[in-house]
Amino acid sequence: MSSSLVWYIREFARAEWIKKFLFAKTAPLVTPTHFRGFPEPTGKTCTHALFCMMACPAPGAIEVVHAGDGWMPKIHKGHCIRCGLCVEVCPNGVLKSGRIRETMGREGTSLLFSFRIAIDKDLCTGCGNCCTACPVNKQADAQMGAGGHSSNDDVIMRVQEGDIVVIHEDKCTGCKTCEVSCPNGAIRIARILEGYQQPVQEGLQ
Amino acid sequence: MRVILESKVRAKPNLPIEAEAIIPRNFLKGTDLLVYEGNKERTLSELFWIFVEGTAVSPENIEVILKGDTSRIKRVGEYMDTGSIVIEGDIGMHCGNFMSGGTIEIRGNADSWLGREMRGGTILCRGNASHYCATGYRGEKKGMQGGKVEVFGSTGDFCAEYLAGGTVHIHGSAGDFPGVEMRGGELIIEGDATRPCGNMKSGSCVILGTVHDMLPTFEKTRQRVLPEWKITADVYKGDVANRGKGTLCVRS
Amino acid sequence: MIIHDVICPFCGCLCDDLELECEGGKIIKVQNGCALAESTFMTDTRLPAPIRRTESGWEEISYNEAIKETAEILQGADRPLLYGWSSTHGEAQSVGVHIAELIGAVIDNTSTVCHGPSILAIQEVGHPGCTLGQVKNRADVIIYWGCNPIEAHPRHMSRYTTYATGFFVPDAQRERTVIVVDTRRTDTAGIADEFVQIEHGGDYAVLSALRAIVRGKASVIPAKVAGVSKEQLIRIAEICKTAKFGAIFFGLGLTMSRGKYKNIRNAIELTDELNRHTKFVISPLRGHGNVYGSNEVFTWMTGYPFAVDFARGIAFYNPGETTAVDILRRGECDAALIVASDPGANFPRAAAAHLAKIPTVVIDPHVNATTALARIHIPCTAAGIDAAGTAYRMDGVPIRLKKVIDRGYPDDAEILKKIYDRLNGGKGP
Amino acid sequence: MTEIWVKNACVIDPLNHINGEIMDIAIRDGRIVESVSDRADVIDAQRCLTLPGGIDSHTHVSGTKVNFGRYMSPEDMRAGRTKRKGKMHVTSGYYVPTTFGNSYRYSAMGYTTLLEGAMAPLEARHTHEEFTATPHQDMMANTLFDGNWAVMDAVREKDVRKTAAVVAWTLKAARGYGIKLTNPGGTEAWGFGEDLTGIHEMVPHFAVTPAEIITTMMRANELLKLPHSVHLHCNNLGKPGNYQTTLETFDIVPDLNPDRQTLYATHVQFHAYGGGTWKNICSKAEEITSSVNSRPQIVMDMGQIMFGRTMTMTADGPMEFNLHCLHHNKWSNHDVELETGSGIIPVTYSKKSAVNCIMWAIGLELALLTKNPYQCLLETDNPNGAPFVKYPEIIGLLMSKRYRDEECATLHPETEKRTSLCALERELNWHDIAVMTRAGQAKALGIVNQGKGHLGIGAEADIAIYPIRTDSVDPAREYRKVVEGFQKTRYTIKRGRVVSRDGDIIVDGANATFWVDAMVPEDLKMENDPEFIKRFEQFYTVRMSNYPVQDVYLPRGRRIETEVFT
Repeated sequence: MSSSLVWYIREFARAEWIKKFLFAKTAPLVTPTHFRGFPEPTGKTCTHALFCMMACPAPGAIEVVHAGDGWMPKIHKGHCIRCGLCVEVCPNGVLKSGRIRETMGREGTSLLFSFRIAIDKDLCTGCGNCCTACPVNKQADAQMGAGGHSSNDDVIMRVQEGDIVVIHEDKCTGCKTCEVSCPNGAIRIARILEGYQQPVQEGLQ
Repeated sequence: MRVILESKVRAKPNLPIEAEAIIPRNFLKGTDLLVYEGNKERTLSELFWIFVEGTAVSPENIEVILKGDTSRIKRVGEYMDTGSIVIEGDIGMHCGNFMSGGTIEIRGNADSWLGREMRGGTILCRGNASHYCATGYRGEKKGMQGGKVEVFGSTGDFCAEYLAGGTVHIHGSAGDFPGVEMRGGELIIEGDATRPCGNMKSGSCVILGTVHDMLPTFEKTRQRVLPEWKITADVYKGDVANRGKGTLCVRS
Repeated sequence: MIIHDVICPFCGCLCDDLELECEGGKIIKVQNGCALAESTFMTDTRLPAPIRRTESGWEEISYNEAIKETAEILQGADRPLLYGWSSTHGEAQSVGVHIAELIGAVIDNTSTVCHGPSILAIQEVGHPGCTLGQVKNRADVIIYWGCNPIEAHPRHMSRYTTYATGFFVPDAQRERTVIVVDTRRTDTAGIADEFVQIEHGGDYAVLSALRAIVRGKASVIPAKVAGVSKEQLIRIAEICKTAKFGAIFFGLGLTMSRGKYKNIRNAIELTDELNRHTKFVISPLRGHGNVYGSNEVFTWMTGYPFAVDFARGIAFYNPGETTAVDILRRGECDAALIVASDPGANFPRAAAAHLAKIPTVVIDPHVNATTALARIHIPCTAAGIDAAGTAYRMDGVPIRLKKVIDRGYPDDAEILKKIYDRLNGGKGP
Repeated sequence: MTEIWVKNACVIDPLNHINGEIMDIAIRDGRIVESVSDRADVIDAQRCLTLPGGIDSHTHVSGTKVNFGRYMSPEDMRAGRTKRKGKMHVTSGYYVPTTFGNSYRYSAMGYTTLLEGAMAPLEARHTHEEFTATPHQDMMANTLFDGNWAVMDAVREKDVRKTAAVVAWTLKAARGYGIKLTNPGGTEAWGFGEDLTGIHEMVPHFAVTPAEIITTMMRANELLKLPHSVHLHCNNLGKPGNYQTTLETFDIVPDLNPDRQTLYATHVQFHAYGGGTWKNICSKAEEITSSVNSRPQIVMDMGQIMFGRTMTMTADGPMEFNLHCLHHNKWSNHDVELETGSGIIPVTYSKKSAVNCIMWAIGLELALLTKNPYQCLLETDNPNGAPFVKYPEIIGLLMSKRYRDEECATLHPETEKRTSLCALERELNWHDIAVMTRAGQAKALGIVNQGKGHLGIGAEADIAIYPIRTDSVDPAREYRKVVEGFQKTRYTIKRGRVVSRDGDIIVDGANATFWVDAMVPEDLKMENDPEFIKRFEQFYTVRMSNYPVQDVYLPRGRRIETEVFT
């Protein structure tokens, strides 16, 4: 035991080894150009559209938080997988990462978000929790938010003939408040993310 | 004087009879009394064979004896203040309500509300008593306030609810919630009980049998030997949910 | 034709914002109503005329004949029972009370089988409550105890509590904490912030423990009470004490489980205790549309909310003795008039069986399980569909039910008045 | 055409300056006329005391909280039970009797007009339903505005016209009669379990003070030309030392109406306490009455308490909770969204309690120290101070120093030290009593021109004939006869029909309900105000169209229309 210990000390105390350890030169770390980095702010104003959060495939990686008077996305680096979807999906160009924005601008690509609201009529009891809780409904019709009576047709959905009927699916922001508030699991929001190409958009420059 | 009332066979035997008129004092002036059968007023003689033996000058010497099917007769002995009543069979509800003196002996079973809001006197029930034995009325703050109720069989639920004074002694078991809302008096249960003395304010309760589902809000204080029952008991104070200062003794 | 702000008469929520589309005396579309409202308005099947049971089956009879025979049955009875009243309007209920008074009957409503125990508890300790709008505008803690509003009162949470925007609670969903207490994981539990699962029959012990904790006597409480950990109880007590406005709603899980009215009493006393720290209210989730109205009408006319016995001319009340189920189970009553309810479906078997033995008359818009036990069934209007009248919401707010269509049936209040007139020798009340 | 000829009546009719004259009264079709034909029914009053029908300007007999008082007290229903008899329905209850019980007993005492003291507009329908089951009296309902959000918003904007518009809309919706403020602002604070401690404290979240609410409402009331004045239950009810709040409140009352008071302060007994705790509570009746004596713009009622069991019920929710914390009996509370609160607890006023004895004495002091009987009306705030069946005893106490002394001898010894009742020699006369129970009440309520409270030609024939001979009874000595006499009329005539004889009801009642339809200029109508509608639909739990009381609830409604203001 003691002999091996001595051997080790001798072996690693050699000047040659120490010199190599301290002065050896390797090439500096460079992020490859094709690599997507952590998203960074571009300085544009966040409108709290939350597309980034909804597109993000990694749980807990991005969150839109209060920043001064406005909002700002915050990246949690331990969770972020640097896929860049948040950068691509943001309608306002709030984030950048590597060459994503340049590429998108050059090639005229973007990501399009939409949501499908699926209601299982067998499970739905028409309690209206989803309609009342829905933040878009609350905005569109304060009365709806205050107790489920719709006074106009601007709401996403409302109770009709004992079931939920979707009127404006296009207005859905995918927050899933309705899903959470449904006691029977009768309502499901599906997120549909499509890539498409079109002539260069100004906002993305 | 002895008044024997033997119930006649009735066309509708399930109809309740309300007979608060049956108290010893009333027989001093004769047997011409009115009772209710369902929603109809009847004379006592329409419903009973009446036999009177001897005479009396004061009500305390009058003994009333009820025979036959008396299980549907309610309010016997209500507001009774003296004399005695003996019921040979079962008796209906509200026997001995508001009683303030005298003795009632029931040789059979008693229906609910035996001795409700009793003030004094003695009720002996040789059989079982149903629910709400020795209790109060809905909404009233005080139940039984004095006297003694002794049941040789078991009782139903809510025995001695709102007990405020006097003694209730159950030789058998009590159902759910005996002594609930108790605020005075003494309750003795020789058999078992479930959830005794919920929300009690004051008074004392002794249980010699097994207690099921003891409530969590009773504070165990000490052990004590109860010489009259020859047992050692755990003494609880409570109900602490209710600023209560009652005593509950349960066999250790 | 579209009728706005229609009141749904089905449950105690009495939602008053429905929109009905009617065409040619029929309702063709219901907007804003839950599934229960939808079926209330859309499936409305009735007998064409009164029917009487004969040796060989049913025969149709005229209204006059039915009324005459009903009056005769009631007139001759020694202990008639008038039961039901919860699904009709106050106007019919008050005629019912007058009949009971006139013939020395027992009159009882469906509280007997739902929130009767709550009433008994309220009679012992009172009722710190409020209208539902107070809860909507202020509450930040909501407790559902032994009830499943999702099934029984579907719109309760979206109209009055959890999800509705309130004046002081603009972001309702985030600002309100919802606690569900039950013996099983109900649908409602699925959307709760905190779910407390109690062993069967343990409600009383848990409520007592919570009261003791709120009073600063946590040291007395054992580590587990009826399956609930002491930690959770302390946490719940803390949520309640630090609430700005708390509301407890309870249902049959509390009223009809072991301990019955003592459970409610304990819950009310917990509310009382919490009011020494903050503002707290408690309310029963009343079932049938106008059951609370029957309590109100009975109370102002007789002094008692249900189970009133007029046998001796005066009004007497003692649940357990004068309640419909008990009277039937003991076989006391010898004639029954059932109005706007279905004891055949929800009474214990022994009680229902007695109804079949005695002459029973049903006055109800719909054929139901009680019809099978009855001698006569008289169809009538359905309050809130083809009859207008007063109903009381579960929180005591009176609302006028609307008549949305006319189907040509007589109002039950009219039928009852005619019965009364016959019983009273042709003189009105 | 029905005619009655009441002859040999000993009439006291203060509004027509008749004081004890023996005269005849002719009645045709419900009104008092000059003369009737010889076919008229004749009633010989045998020189007995004949007064206009009694009026109770502040009582609680109908509506949500009264009924809840009944609902929660089966034990009280065991008292006062009567069977169906002739035209009389079954009755139950002593301090919270059934509607028929209330109506029959008031009728037996000669009362023909009642004002329900507090009605929450949201639950007004309930009050009106009970009114139709209280058949022997004409009814009115004071409508609660103490915590009304729309009112508080308008007050904050210092907009009297808008305040008036909200009041007008709400009164019409509720079919109410006048403005009731119960612990103004305090009931809103109670929404979160708080209370206010003075009239200059801010109502949380609404940035108004009770003083602002009261003054703005008084101005709105007069702008709308409502028949009755603002009807106020002051802040800090039942707290030792509260007389200061009461005096501060009286100080801000302007004199705005030459025909009647500008403020009706109700149950002032509960607001006239000195000291700082229940231990050193004392009477401040002298301070209160000297304030009232110098301010003709204020009318108050006694709020007398009488010993025994009763039920307290008021919209003042926080006060009831405080009371509950002292009594530990049952407690009900019922807050009404956007409008008001309420609380109910049973109490027993006991002669063993110094506090209760002092309260009892204060009520009497108020009546005896107020110089003008038109300014202090006889009430118990039924059933808060005592059930109304105790009124005859109060009349006896006010008319007899000997009766008071005999009662005082049985009370807690502290009573004498902390009140001045024993030193008061005044004994009220028949005329004073007639004012305090009829003329003053009618004048305060503004119903004299509806034919109430007097027996002049054209008046409604509401008449009470008591079995009392004022020429032979000395009330100071024979107070028992006075008490008994006022308990049961020989005849109570309601709108020209004899409804009750010797305490028995002999006909079916046909009461009317008075309500005020206050006119506002077109541009101020709340039903056209988009902001008002929006707020309503969001924060109430009923739709605005389902809120107003439908006419069907007032089968004999009497609409009083006011003149539109500019």
